Amino acid sequence: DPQERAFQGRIDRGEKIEPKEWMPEGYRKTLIRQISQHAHSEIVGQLPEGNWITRAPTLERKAILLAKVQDEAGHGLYLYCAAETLGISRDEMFEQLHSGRAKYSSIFNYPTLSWADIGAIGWLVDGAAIMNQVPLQRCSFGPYSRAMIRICKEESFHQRQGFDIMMKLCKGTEAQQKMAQDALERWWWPSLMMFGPADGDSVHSAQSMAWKIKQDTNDELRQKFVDQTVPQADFLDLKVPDPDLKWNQERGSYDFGEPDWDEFFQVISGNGPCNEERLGARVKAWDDGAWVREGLMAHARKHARRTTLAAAE
Amino acid sequence: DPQERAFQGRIDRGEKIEPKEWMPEGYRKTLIRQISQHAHSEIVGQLPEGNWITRAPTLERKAILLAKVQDEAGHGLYLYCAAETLGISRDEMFEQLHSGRAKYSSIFNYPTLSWADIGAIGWLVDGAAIMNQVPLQRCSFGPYSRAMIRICKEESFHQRQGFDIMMKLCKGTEAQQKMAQDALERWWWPSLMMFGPADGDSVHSAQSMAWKIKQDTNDELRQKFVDQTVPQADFLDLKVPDPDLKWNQERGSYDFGEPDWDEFFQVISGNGPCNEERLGARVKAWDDGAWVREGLMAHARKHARRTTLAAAE
Amino acid sequence: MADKALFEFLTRIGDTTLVLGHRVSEWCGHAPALEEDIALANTALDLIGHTRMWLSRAGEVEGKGRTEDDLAFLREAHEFRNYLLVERPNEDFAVTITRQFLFDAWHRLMLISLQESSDQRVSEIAEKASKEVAYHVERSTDLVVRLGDGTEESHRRMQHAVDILWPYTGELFTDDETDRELSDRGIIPLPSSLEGEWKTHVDGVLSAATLVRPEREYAHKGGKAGVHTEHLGFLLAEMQVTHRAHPGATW
Amino acid sequence: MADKALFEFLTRIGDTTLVLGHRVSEWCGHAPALEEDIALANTALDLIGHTRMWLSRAGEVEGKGRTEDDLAFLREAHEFRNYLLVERPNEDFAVTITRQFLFDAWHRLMLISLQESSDQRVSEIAEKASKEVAYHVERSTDLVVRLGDGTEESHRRMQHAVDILWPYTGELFTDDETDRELSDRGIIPLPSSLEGEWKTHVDGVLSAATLVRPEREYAHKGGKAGVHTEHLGFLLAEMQVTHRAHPGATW
Repeated sequence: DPQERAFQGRIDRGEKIEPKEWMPEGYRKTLIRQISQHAHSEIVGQLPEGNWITRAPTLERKAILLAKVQDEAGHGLYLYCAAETLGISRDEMFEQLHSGRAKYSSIFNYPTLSWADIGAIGWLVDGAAIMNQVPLQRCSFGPYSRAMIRICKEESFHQRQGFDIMMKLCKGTEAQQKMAQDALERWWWPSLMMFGPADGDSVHSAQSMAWKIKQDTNDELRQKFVDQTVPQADFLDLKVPDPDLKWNQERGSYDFGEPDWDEFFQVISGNGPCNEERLGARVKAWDDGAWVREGLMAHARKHARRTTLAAAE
Repeated sequence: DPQERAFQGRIDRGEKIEPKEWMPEGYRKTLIRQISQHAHSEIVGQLPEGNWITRAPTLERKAILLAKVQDEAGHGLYLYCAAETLGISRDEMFEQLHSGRAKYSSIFNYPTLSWADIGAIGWLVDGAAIMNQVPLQRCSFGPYSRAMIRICKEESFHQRQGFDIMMKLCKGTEAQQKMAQDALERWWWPSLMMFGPADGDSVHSAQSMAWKIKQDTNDELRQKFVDQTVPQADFLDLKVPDPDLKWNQERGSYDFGEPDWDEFFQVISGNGPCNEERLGARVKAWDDGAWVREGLMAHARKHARRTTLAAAE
Repeated sequence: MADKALFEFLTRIGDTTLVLGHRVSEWCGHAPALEEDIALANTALDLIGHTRMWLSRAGEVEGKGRTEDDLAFLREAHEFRNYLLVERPNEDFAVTITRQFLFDAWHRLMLISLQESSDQRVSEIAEKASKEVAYHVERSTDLVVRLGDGTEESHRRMQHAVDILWPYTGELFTDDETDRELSDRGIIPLPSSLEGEWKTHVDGVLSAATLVRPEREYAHKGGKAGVHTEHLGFLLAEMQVTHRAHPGATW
Repeated sequence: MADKALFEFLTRIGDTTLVLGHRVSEWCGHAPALEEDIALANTALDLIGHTRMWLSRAGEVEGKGRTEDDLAFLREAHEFRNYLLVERPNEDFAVTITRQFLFDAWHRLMLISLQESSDQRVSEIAEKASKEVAYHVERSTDLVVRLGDGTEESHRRMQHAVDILWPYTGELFTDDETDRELSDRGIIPLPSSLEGEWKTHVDGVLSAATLVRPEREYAHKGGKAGVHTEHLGFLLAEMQVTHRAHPGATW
C-alpha cells in the first residue's frame, strides 16, 4: 500500500504526524489505546496518593502533595485532549475505563500504607514513569509528543520531591527509616513491572517501535531504571529487596532478579490488592457526579436559549 | 364520674394500675407520651455516647462504654414494651419520633466533644436522670413502675462509672483536668434543664402528680440534684460554672442561678447544636434498615407458609 | 503572651482555612468531572498556603516558639478556633460548593478589609491571599448559579445545601471581646460590619440561582470560642495521626 | 524475646478481634432495629473482651512490659497482624453480617481447636471466648439465612456481600512458618486444617440462604504479615487518637 509506505517514510524521516493527516487505522487505534490508558493512569493515580493528603505529616508536605495530585489530574486532561484529536470523546474513554475494557497502569492497584509510600511513589513510580515517557517526547504523533514534553518536566519535579521525602525519612528516627525500607520493599517489584512483560512475552511491541510510538523495549527500560535507581537506594542506605541484585562489571550494569510475573498478570486481570477499590472509586465519582454534569449542561442550554431570545428581540 | 373517682381512689390507696384495667383516656395518653418520650431518650441517647466508643482511651473504658450503650438500648426496649401495653405499637412511636411529633430529652442535642464528656454524661446526665426516675419506680402504672425499678439499678451503676471517669481525669495530667473542667462547664446547665421548666411555667404537672405519674415538682428535683452534685464537684476539685452558687445555711441547701431558659426553649424547638444530627441519624438508621426489616418479615412469611404446607402433607 | 488578642484572631482565620482546606482536599480524585478535581485541589492548595502564613505568624506573635505545624498538628479540638461552617462534612457536591460559596463571599470581604490592617504582617498576608480568593469566589459563585438554575435535581440539592448550611453562617458576623479589641486597634474589621455587604452579594447570587435564602434566623455558634461540632474531632484525628505518631520527627 | 512465635500468634488473634470489635461498634445507635443495636453492641463487647485477654497475654509473653493498651493504642498499622477480612468497612448491614458470619464460622472452629492447646493460658482464653462465639455464630448464621432468603433486595445485597468478601476469606486458612512452628508445638492448629469443616459449614448455610459461593479462587493476603488494606490506617487513626494525644496518661 503506497499510502502506508509514504506514511512510514514520514515517520522514518522523523516527521510528526498531526491529527488531520492520514494515518493507518492500526496507528490510530494503537495511539488511542496507549494515550487513553496513560490518561486513565493519571486519573486513577490520584487515588493512592490522594489517600495521604489528609494525613500528610506537615503543612508543607500537604501542600506539595496537593500540588502533585493536581498536576496529575492536569496530565490526565492534556492526555484526554490529545486522544480526542484522534476521534474519540472523553466520555467514551471514561466509559471504557469504567466498564473495565480500558486498562490503567497496574501499579496503582497497590495500596499506600504509610507516609513513606508517598515518597516511594514519587521516587520509584514517577521515576519509572519518566523512564517510559522520556522517549515518548519524540513520539511520531504530534499532540502526544507535545503533551509528553510538558508532562515530563513536571514528572521529574515530582520525582525529586519523592526522593526528598525518602531522604528526610532515611535521616530521621528509627521508625521513619523502617517506614522507608518497608515502602521500598513493597514498591520495588511493582515498579519494575511497570515496564511491562519481558520482551519475549510482549505483544504490540515491534509495530509500535516501527511507528515510533514506542522507542525502547521493556527490558531495556527496566535495565536503565535499575541502573539509575540502585545507586540512589545505596545513597539512602536502603536495601533493595532482591537477593540476585549485583553489579556486573562486564556489562557495566546491574544484574537483577525476575519479577513475579504471576503476580503481574493477576493484578492486570483484576486480582490486585486494590483493583476493585480503585475502579470502584472512579465509577462512584462518575455516577455520583452525574447530576452535577447534567445540571451544568441544563444551565448552559437555558443560557443559550435566553441569549438567542434576547438577540431576537 | 364514679369510674374516674374509683380509679383515683385506687391510685390514692397506692394500688398499681395494670394494662387491661380501666383507665381515663387522659391517664393513658399522658403515660404514652411520657413513656415513649423516655424510650426515645434512651435510643437517641446512644448517639452522643456512641460517638466516643471508637475513640475510648483504653480497652477497658471501651468495654465499659459499649456495655453502657447496650444497656441504654435495652432500656429503650423495656420502655417501648411498657408503652405498647397501653395500645400503641413500637412502629407508631418511631414514626412519631422520626416526624418530630414526639420529643426526647433535650440534653442529647448537645455534642460530646471530648472523652471527659463521657464522664460528665455519666455523672451529671445519668445523675439527673436517676433523680427523675427514682420516684417513677413508685409510679401508679404497673409496667412503667417495674421497668423503672430495673432501669434505675443500671443507671446508678452507670452514674458511678461516669464519676469514676471524672475522678481519673481530675487526678490525671493537667490536660486531663482541663478536659474535665471544660466538660463540667458545658454539661452543668443543660443537666439542670433536664428537670424541665420552673414549676410556675410547667404544664401537665398538677394532674400528673394526682395520678402519681409524677411525684416531685421540677424545682424540687432540681434542688435535690444541685445539693447532691455540688459536693461531688468539690470533691473532684472542679468549679461549677455558676457565680450565684453558694451554700444557704438556713435552708440547708444550695442557692443557685437561673438556667438560660431561652436556650432551653430554643433546643426544645429544634435549634440545639445537634438536633438535626441526632434526629437525622435515627431517621437514616431507620430508612437504611428498611430492607433488613422487610427481608426478615418476608423470610418469616415464607417459613410460616412452608411449615403450614409441610403440616398439610 | 505578647498579644493574646492577635494570636486569637490569627488562629481563628488560620484554623478556618486549614479545616476548610482539609475538607476540600477530601474530594481529590472523587470529583464529578476532571476539571473539578483540578479546581478543588487548587482551592485546597490555596487554603493550605494561607494557613501556613496565618499560623506561622500566630506562632511568632505567641512567642513560645510554636511553628505552623505545632499549631496545626498538636492542638486538640477545643483549642481550634475555626468557624463551625467549615467543619461541616462534604456530603455531596452541592453542600461542598455551597459551603465554599458562603465562605468565599465572607473570605473576600474579610481579606479586603484586612489589607487595611494597622498590623503590617496581617495586611501583607491578606493581600497575598486576596488574589486567590477573588478567583475562588468567582468560581463558587458561578457554580452556585449554574447548579441552582440547572436541572430539577441540581436545584433541589442546592436548595437543600443552602437550607442546612444557613444556620452556620451567622457565626461569621458575631463580635466578641477579642474582635472589639482588635477592631479598636485597627487590626481587623468588626465581623458584624461585613454582614450587610455579604448579604447583598449572597442574596444576589441566590436569586440568580433561583434559590431561596432560608427565613430561619437561628445561628449555631461556638467555633470561635473552641466549642465545635462533633465532626471536628474526627477530622483532626485523621489530620494529625501521622504527625502525632512520630513525636519530634522531621519530615 | 521469650517466644516470638507465640507473641505473633497472640497479636494475630487479638488484633483480629480488636479490629472487628471496632468495626461492629461503629453501628452503635445506627442499626436497622433496636434488637440489632443491642446484639451488635453485645458482639462488639465480647470481641473487645477477647482482645483484652489475648493482648494482655501477648504482652506477658513478649516480656517487655507492654500492656493490652500499649499494644492496642501504640502500634502502627504495619505492626498489626489482623486478618484483612475484619478491616473491611461496614458498608451496609448485609456486608456487616456476612463478614461476621464468615468470621464467626472460622472463629468457632479456631477456638474449639485452641481449647486443646498445649499452652495452658491459650486454652483457658479459648474456652472462655468459645461460649460467646457459639452464640455469635448462631446469630450470624440465622441472619444470613433469613436475609439471603428474604426479599429480592435483601437477597441481592447478601449475594453482593458474599461476592465482595469472599476473596478475603482465603487468608484465614494460609499457613506460614509461625503457624507451622506453633502447630508442631501443639499450641495452635494449622490454619489450613480448619478449611474443610469451615467450607462445609459455610456451604450449608449459603445454600439454605439461597446464596451462591463465588467461583473465584483468588485470595487477598497480607494481614498476618502486617501488610494491610488502606482502610486500617484510618481505623487506627480514630481508635488511637485519644490515647495518643495524651502520652502516659491514665484513664
